Amino acid sequence: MNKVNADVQASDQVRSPSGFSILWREIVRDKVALISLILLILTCMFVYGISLFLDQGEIVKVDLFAIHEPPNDQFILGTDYGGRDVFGQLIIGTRNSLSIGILVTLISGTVGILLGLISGYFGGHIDNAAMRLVDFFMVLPTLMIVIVFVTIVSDYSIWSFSLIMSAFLWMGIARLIRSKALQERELDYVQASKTLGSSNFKIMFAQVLPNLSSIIIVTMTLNLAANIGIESGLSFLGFGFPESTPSLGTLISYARNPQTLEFRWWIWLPAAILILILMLAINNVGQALKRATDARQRRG
Amino acid sequence: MSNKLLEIKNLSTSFRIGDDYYAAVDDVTLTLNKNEVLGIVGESGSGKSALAFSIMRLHNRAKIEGSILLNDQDIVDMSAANLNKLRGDDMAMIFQDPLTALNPLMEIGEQISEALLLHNPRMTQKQRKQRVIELLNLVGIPRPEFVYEQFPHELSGGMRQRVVIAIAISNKPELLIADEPTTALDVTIQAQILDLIRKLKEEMNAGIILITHDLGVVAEMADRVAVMYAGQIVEIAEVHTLFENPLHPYTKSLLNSVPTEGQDKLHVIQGIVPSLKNLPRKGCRFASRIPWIDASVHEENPVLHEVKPGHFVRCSCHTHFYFSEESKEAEKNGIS
Amino acid sequence: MAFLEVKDLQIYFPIKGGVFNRTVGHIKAVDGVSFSLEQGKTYGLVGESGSGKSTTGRAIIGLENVTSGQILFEGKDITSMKSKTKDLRKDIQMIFQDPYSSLNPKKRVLDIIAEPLRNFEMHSKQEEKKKVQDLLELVGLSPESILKYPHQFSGGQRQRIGVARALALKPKLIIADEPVSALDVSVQAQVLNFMREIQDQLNLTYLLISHDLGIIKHMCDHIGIMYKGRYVEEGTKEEIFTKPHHIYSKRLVAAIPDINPRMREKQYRYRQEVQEEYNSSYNDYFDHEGLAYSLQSISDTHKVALPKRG
Amino acid sequence: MWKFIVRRLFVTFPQIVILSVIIFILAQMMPGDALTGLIDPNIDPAAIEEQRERLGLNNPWYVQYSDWVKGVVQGDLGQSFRYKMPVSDLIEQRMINTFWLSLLTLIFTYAMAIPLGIISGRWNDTWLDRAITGYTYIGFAAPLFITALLMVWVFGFHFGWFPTGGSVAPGLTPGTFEYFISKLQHLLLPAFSMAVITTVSTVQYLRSEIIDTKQKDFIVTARAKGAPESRVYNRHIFRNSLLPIAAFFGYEISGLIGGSIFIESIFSFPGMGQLFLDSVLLRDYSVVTSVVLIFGIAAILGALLSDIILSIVDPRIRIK
Amino acid sequence: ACSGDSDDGQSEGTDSGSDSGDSAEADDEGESDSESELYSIDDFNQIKTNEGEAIDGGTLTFGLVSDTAFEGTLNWNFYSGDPDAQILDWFDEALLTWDENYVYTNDGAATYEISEDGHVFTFTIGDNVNWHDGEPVTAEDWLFAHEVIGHPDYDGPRYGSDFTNIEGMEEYHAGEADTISGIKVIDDKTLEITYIQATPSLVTGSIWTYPLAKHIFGDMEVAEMSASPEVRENPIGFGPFKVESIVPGESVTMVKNEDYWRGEPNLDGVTVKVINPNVVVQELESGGVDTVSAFQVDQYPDNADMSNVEYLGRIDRSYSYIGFKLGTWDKENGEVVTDPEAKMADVNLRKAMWHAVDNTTVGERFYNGLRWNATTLIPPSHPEFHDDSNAGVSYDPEAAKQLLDEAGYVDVDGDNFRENPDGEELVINFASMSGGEVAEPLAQYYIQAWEQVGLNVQLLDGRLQEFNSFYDRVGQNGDDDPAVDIYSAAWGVGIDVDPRGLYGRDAIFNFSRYSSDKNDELLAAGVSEDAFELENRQKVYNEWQQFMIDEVPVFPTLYRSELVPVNNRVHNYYIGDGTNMYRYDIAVTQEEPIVAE
Ligand SMILES: Nc1ncnc2c1ncn2[C@@H]1O[C@H](COP(=O)(O)OP(=O)(O)OP(=O)(O)O)[C@@H](O)[C@H]1O
Ligand SMILES: Nc1ncnc2c1ncn2[C@@H]1O[C@H](COP(=O)(O)OP(=O)(O)OP(=O)(O)O)[C@@H](O)[C@H]1O
Ligand SMILES: [Mg+2]
Ligand SMILES: [Mg+2]
Repeated sequence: MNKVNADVQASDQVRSPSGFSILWREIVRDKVALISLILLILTCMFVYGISLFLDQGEIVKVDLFAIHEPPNDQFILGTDYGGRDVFGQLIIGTRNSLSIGILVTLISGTVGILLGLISGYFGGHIDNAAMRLVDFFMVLPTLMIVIVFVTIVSDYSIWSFSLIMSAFLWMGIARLIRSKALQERELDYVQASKTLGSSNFKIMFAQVLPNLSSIIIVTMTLNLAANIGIESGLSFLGFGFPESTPSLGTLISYARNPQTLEFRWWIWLPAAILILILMLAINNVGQALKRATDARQRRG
Repeated sequence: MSNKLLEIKNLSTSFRIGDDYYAAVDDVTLTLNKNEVLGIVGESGSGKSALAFSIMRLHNRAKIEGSILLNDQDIVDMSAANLNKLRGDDMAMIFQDPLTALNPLMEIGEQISEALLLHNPRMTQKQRKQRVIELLNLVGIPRPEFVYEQFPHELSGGMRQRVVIAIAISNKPELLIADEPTTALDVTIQAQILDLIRKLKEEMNAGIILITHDLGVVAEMADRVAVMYAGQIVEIAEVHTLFENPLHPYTKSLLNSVPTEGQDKLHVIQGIVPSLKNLPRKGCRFASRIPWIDASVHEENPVLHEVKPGHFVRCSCHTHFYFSEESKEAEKNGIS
Repeated sequence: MAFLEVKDLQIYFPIKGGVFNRTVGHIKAVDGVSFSLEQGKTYGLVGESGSGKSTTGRAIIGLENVTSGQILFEGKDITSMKSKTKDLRKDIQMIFQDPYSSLNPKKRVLDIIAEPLRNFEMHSKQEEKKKVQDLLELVGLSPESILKYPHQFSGGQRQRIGVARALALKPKLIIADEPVSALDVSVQAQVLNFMREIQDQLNLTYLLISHDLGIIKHMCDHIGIMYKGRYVEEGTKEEIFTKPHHIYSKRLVAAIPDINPRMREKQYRYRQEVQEEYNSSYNDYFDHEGLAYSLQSISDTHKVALPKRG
Repeated sequence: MWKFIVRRLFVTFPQIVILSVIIFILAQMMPGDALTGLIDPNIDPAAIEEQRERLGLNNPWYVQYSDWVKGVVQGDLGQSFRYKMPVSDLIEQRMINTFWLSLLTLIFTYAMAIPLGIISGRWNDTWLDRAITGYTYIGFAAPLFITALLMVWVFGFHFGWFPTGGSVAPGLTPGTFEYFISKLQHLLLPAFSMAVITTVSTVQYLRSEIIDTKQKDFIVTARAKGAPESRVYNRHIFRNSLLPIAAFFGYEISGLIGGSIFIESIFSFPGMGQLFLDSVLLRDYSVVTSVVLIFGIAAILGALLSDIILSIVDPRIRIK
Repeated sequence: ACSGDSDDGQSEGTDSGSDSGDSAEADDEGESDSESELYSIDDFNQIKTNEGEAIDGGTLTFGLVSDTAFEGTLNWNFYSGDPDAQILDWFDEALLTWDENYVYTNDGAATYEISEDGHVFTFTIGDNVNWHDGEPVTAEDWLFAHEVIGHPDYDGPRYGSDFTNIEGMEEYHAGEADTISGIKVIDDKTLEITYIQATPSLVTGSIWTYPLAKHIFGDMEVAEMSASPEVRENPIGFGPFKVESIVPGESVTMVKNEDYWRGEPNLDGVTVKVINPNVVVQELESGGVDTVSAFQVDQYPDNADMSNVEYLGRIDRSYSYIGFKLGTWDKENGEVVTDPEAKMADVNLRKAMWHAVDNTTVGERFYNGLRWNATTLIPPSHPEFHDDSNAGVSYDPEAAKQLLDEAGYVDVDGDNFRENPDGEELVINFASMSGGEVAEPLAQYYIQAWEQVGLNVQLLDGRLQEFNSFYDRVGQNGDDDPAVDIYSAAWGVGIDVDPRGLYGRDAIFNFSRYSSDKNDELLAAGVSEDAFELENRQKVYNEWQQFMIDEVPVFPTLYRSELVPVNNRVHNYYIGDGTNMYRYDIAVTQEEPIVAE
């Protein structure tokens, strides 16, 4: 008995607290979310993979002799009013819309997380100032600024578009992270780190941030769902991408034309359904993740 | 017989974890008489609250087996409507955390008078208010008229706990369950609250189940004490007997780990309370924490034995129990 | 020269209000507290919730801004944040109340205990691991635990990890703010025993903050009792527990439940008496704001807050 | 209470000033101006230039801005170039329409969201709840404009139940009962289309709020009092869950503003959203700046309103 | 009036991929689906065929197609937007009417005589021409309109060369004179205007023929007129209908003007309501409107068989074109400066680019033949001046290649794109306006077509330009963006054919910045006194049309048609000019519009 005996195996359900495995388990348990995730991964692989072999220039090539073809052997999803292959546009459009969604989510997420973290961690005047900034951005007329941007910026690309959209979408996550950081900084482990001589910077990023990781993953996922459709509204108002950069929004907004809406479903409906499915799938995954982070709602 | 208020027989309460049910309260049998305080002690997670909630039938997703007879009425099979008549009237409960037990958006007065309203529908508004003020006075809240219109967050912890008590006693329950009523409070306030409960007991002639992990509180309040470990009652006895002549190794260890005068080294129980999921379902559940006692002395499926009148102990391992000096040595060695 | 000396410490928190959210008043969390610690001894700080115990402790280690007063550690002024040099910071460490929240759940034990080492000392990965394992052994945990996460430990074990972390820099003074109040009695015993053991081994000085007089009595050599940010009484353990002088101290001592059920009635009566005394002599011990007076020595070691005589 | 409002307004005021500067600069950055549209060889470019000078369109933005501010301070929002009428009159006309549209949308939103959220939250994880959450997911994913277009198609043209454009039938005298009914008829479909989408977030919020509240300790207290389930829900859970929704109310305004641009343009509904879009396209600056300013103020006031509502209904942060 | 016209047509008419790609003739058979028909504007009437018996009274609903609210500046002297003009047409009219060649006739509310030298016009207003309030329309009112428009405070867009051509107008406008010396009121109903320059343009639309009711506006400040309730809420005119009520921006209800000078209108009233372009077809089908102000030709093929309407059609006074930037605008002197060094300065390059595009196919495929290949810069809407015999430049990519080869534009580095004669890379930046639905594929098509002949044309900034920035960059303020090499746009031609406003040396709207002495000469000749003689003028303009084909500063791409569906219950409806039909003739056969089957 001459042994340190205190070290007991606490429990058999030893699981890594990384959060990731909890998230993963929740998804696997939730059939809908699992199917959604598989669907998403397949879509992404398909869309990004196949678009490597597609020639965007060829797809958006106008063909006067193939205008408004309904789906047939040559054009699986028919053609649009420029005689362009809708299926090809759908693939590239999905890729572009996904890229925009991901970019916007990442950019706005990064800004939001940084500001929220700093604001929540330091609190006080910094927090006050940051929150006023958030308030202010909330009331900015997003649409107008985007419209101005579209008209004055000559390089209207996926990148610049994502940047400008991100400028108006970081506030939500900043608020969330801030409130979590405010809670987190009251926890003793943060105080402990201070007494152990860690710098604020270190504490914020090495200590606090990992503890917010699951909530960040969840919100980013849900944001991604929202951001995929973000340019469709602008396309509808006529401020979307040029047609040479197909996107789901561009395809859907063809439905603006009553003739297209009524008689030529193949142009807009697949895109509309695809965006719906994508958003639902991402949302399903996000909701499952959300349940995972909220112990009380966890299934099983 | 007529003195018997509550009779619990072979009560098991199981929670669903994953695909299986695990018993947080396992085969508990006990009785409570009128005008008696039964203390229940045990470590965190030993199933004290689960037991209390079972008696009140407040679990929403637990499987309850066995019988709970309150005045010979079985609560386990009771319909929701009948249960609602009992709750808050014949039996009432004081909760552990006064900070969260009150509705933050409801006036104090309203929360107390709700309990009255539910069981005395014929009382007029005015009568109710009067009774609430009386109750607030009774639990020692100064300026009750003023507090009546306050909200929970405007009161201190001690005050809130008094409000919770006022709610519990509003209909003069025969059975009062107090689940760690003072854990969240300062010593001085704890003393006041305990005084209050004692006073109320005398006034109401109620049976009280007092759940706590503070042995001092039990020593001051209880007539009889039940010690719980891992969902089971391991020892029940009259309070003096238990404190002076504890039998179960767990009870002994508990008593020994309280800092008392002249004690240089406190006793330590090795290991930790096993979690619900990996409870040994067979054999003495405390066995793993006294490794120096030979396994053979533990019973296969221990039951409560009445060793003396009114003194019950589970598992006969207590007859072989001694505090392990070796283990203390081991700890020292570990350090050096 | 005292080991640690706190002189007339005041810590105020602003109350914001008014149209412009200006500071309209102050919470006097700590209001003129003075005491000193001897090396190798344990000093207990008791008082009811909100009396300023934690704030005092946190001010010493530098988690709270000091409004006025002085904190001297081995004769050096460490009152302001800036004056806390690296070495000084190493000398004072803290054990936190909640073993669950004081360890970062996302970090492995190795990272948790190595955090101070990484901040103050340069070690190779190997050295660092060795040091951490040594520390784990010191607190009675198996060295293999370094790759585990905090939630894989019980409360008592976690508290030991917290202590190991505090010990990593070989501090001289440890501030223990309610180190066991979140733990079960049996686990409490484990931690308290262990704290005493390492104190002897490493010649540590403790500032033990608790509202559990049982623990204070068990652990401390000197005790200070706080009430609403002020000291009401200070003395050795014996003085405080056997001859409490201030009415508040008496009340506090009387409120401790007795573990012996036979003493029940006696204890109850004693408490009643103290309560009566408290009610009748309240004005003798507290000023018009309900605050304690400043301390007067009644013996070498025993001081009580009483109105100035004469 | 008043102190609180005053303080908020003090914070708000600079926000509005900065907002106005930003939109003014932005308006100036846009290519073209109100006169760009007059591409007509019969119109003398010199005459246009003359007008431009007269309207001050050639001044640097800060001069125009200060002129504009001078006007605004005197309650004069300027003159719409396109409509040849004071912006304030124009906005007044449009604002009334948008106000009713928003109000009806809000009513629809809450009339749908509260029952759905309550059902979904109370009986969570039942098939009914799944159906409702399914709807919220789809509503979340479906672009507003597609929903609205389909609504017009189905209910406007296919069934012919509702008028599909404008705010009132032509030729009716304001003030008469027919006028009122006609107005209402014209509002129903756009308001409903928008509400179908705006409901979603409220339902989701309410649902999780109820699920959250269900687990609170004070609910156990209520049950322990002997309160039947119905009372537990009605008096405790719903009441506590609806409060945050009440506070949400003010923030809805920002959402309504964004949505109105789509809805009004699809339903040819002459409101602020349509006015905004037209004015941007036609560079009617005085209107653009005024509309955006009003949007901004509405959003700010909405946020303020939310804070105030919350501080009134929630005793924990009640401000005396 | 001419106006910048965004290419707002949409392409809906489909042609399925017929056999080979180069056939200019449409192929009606093959794998084509039902919508592949080709149409011709010649098959449409300008006047509605009447079926059934008209009833007395009834009201007509006129759909004003617009995605914005109408401005509500309901007076000819102040309006600026087309929607307002559409409304004005119903209740107010010009004093002079014109025939199908846009020459003023004498069967309007007023008649005119021209002096020998062509400088002095004498107008006589009919005796029974009265304002809606019963006051007579007087010469004084006509003068007043001129005085208001010429007033320095006037805030409408009308003041321009038509007015400065009146004697004494500039002095009056500058504030140097209190009256306009060139306008004399002879008596109540007679007005005399003296013009500085006598040109044939005067009788084709260069006279201001809209009086302003002085008894109403007389006491008003000029600056306040356009915003006054008399313009916005209770507008007045002397047309066949009177405004009864207005829902701002949405609808106008009108009742008949029993006192109308031509006689009592057949209809009891007219309702004009704004309808969104997206719902035009549905409104027509459901009888929500009887007719509309505009109907996009690309919607026609899908709805050609709508049972309850008849389509009226005519040739539109507009054409699309592609312009080449050949110089800049000199703001100082207000004239075009042509730069012989410009990127597009080589006429062969320009002509090759014309050869390279197949406008016939574009018209057939995108517009089902309702837009068609344009040959010259005077569209067939002006039959007197459009040179039918001139075939323009035909689609001939081989010729294009040859021209380029000869001009030295050859591919030297093997990237399939030609370099310029100096061997430098040639990238041509193409500005095209967004707005029209088909705009983008159309621009794309042109780029592809040019690529076929080896020219590297890139869309400016890689996308279409929004209306305002397009015109800004093309140079409507005189600041030409050097990044633009070529651009595509459209012009609406005024009722006066005179092209000086678009191609003159001093026209800021001469966006190509082309100028030459010969051009100046021809344009001047077109409006000289000689040109009063129709044949002379025709000769000059035929020569000019050919000259522009040779020089190619711009080349026309498509001519356009206008279609208007009208409910079958409507009688006597007409579109265009010179039909000898008037709005008071319009009648209906039943109370409610006929609904589509
Ligand atoms: N709703 C529940 N679902 C699953 N397990 C539960 C539930 N409630 C309690 N348990 C488990 O049942 C066991 C007993 O819990 P209980 O709350 O009764 O302990 P306790 O003795 O009251 O502890 P404490 O002193 O901490 O209050 C614990 O292991 C706990 O995790
Ligand atoms: N950051 C802060 N801002 C404002 N007030 C504070 C802050 N920290 C502490 N206080 C106040 O200071 C007083 C003293 O608090 P402190 O935490 O030191 O008390 P304590 O004696 O440790 O109590 P406990 O036993 O509850 O831990 C309390 O009234 C508390 O509300
Ligand atoms: Mg418990
Ligand atoms: Mg504390």
